[in-house]
Amino acid sequence: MSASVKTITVRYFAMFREHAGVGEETLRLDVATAKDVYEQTRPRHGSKEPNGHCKVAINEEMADWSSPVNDGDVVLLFPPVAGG
Amino acid sequence: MSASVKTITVRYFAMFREHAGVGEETLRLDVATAKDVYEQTRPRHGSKEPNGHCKVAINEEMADWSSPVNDGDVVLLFPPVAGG
Amino acid sequence: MIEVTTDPIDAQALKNQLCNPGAGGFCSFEGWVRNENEGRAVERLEYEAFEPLVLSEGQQVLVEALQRFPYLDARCVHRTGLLEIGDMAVWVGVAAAHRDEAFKACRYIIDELKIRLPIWKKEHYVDGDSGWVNCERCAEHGRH
Amino acid sequence: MIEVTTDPIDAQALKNQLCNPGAGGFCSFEGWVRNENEGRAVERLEYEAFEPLVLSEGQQVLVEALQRFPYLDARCVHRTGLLEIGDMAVWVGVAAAHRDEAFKACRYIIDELKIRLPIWKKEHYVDGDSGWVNCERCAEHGRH
Repeated sequence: MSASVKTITVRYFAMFREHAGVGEETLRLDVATAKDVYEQTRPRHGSKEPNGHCKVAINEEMADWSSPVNDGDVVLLFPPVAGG
Repeated sequence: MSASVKTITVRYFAMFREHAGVGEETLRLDVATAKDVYEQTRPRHGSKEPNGHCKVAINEEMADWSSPVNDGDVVLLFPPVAGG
Repeated sequence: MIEVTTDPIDAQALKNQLCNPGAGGFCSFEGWVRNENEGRAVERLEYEAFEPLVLSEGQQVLVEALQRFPYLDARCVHRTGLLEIGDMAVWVGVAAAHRDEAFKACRYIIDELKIRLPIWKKEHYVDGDSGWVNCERCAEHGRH
Repeated sequence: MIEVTTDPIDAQALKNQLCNPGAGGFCSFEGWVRNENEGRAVERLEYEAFEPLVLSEGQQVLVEALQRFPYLDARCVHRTGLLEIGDMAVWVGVAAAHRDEAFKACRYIIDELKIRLPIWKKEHYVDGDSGWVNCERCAEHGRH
């Protein structure tokens, strides 16, 4: 899938949310994959990590960074986890 | 230590006690080691096991089957254990 | 069965739910908030979770554990919000016919939960500083 | 610290004794009386222990576990007498800084206890028969 401008709702968690100052925002982004969303929102979530250290979900399902994103998708960006 | 006739108090546990019909008895035995006590009291505790499957204590301390027994010792004969 | 809660975890009540006349062994693990991490004195912890995916991914972990180490029943609860030293952050319990499956399944579950579930932990240090665990250098502005 | 008791084991009270602000992980194992062993339906169990040596040998096991898997605190209680299906026969709890030591020490302790402590278990079967576990063929007269 080639990149094209889409309306994407991005959700930020933990440190990403604190950096962005919001938990969720809807953006117009020129993206093809989840990785593109992560990279293009770096100024928002502030991550200096490679995407491989983080996880992503699309519409509440765990996804790969190579997963395509579609117009209207909700993309959840997860910083490195630390349960337990 | 060579065998000689000694006064030994033998304590039986679990199946050994049930077989002997008593928990403890004092016997005059011609024995040198804990193993000798085990072998000579077979008709009492009824074990058909080799002594290696069982354990022994002398005067409330775990002992080896080769441990010497002295006149007046208390020898505890333990059938195979099954805790937990 | 996995749950997320802001209430204190009642280990005894959870264990009672695993009673099973065929169970000969029960193994549980509890994660407690401790007063130190990597040399820094910790005052309290704050846990954040994205519950829908904690539940689905957690359920997947329980199923994997069942396939590897057949158990009779297992439960897991993770607490979120602000926790004090000594508070229980997570409870995992496994009842099985024998102890080997109980231990191995319990260990598998907690190990996977820690690396796969969308749960984040912010440490509040005694010196007033704070930081997200595993993430101290992962955002431009360091600690908050 | 190891104990032998004829009273029901209170796991919650035992766990509370292991609270430690430096503990990040707690692992416990409970042995429950189950309704079946080696294909035979079990009605109840009877445990017999020689307490002085259970205590000294049990203490030795706890020390060995501490040397191998440094933990903060550990306790063990074994119940004796007549137990019904579902009753707790043994409880082992270990608090440690991290989960790895907690799991490994707990497993070490229960594994060693089962083979080293002078404790015996008589199974009473649903069919009215009974037998000493590990010892069915070890005395001339078979089962009693």
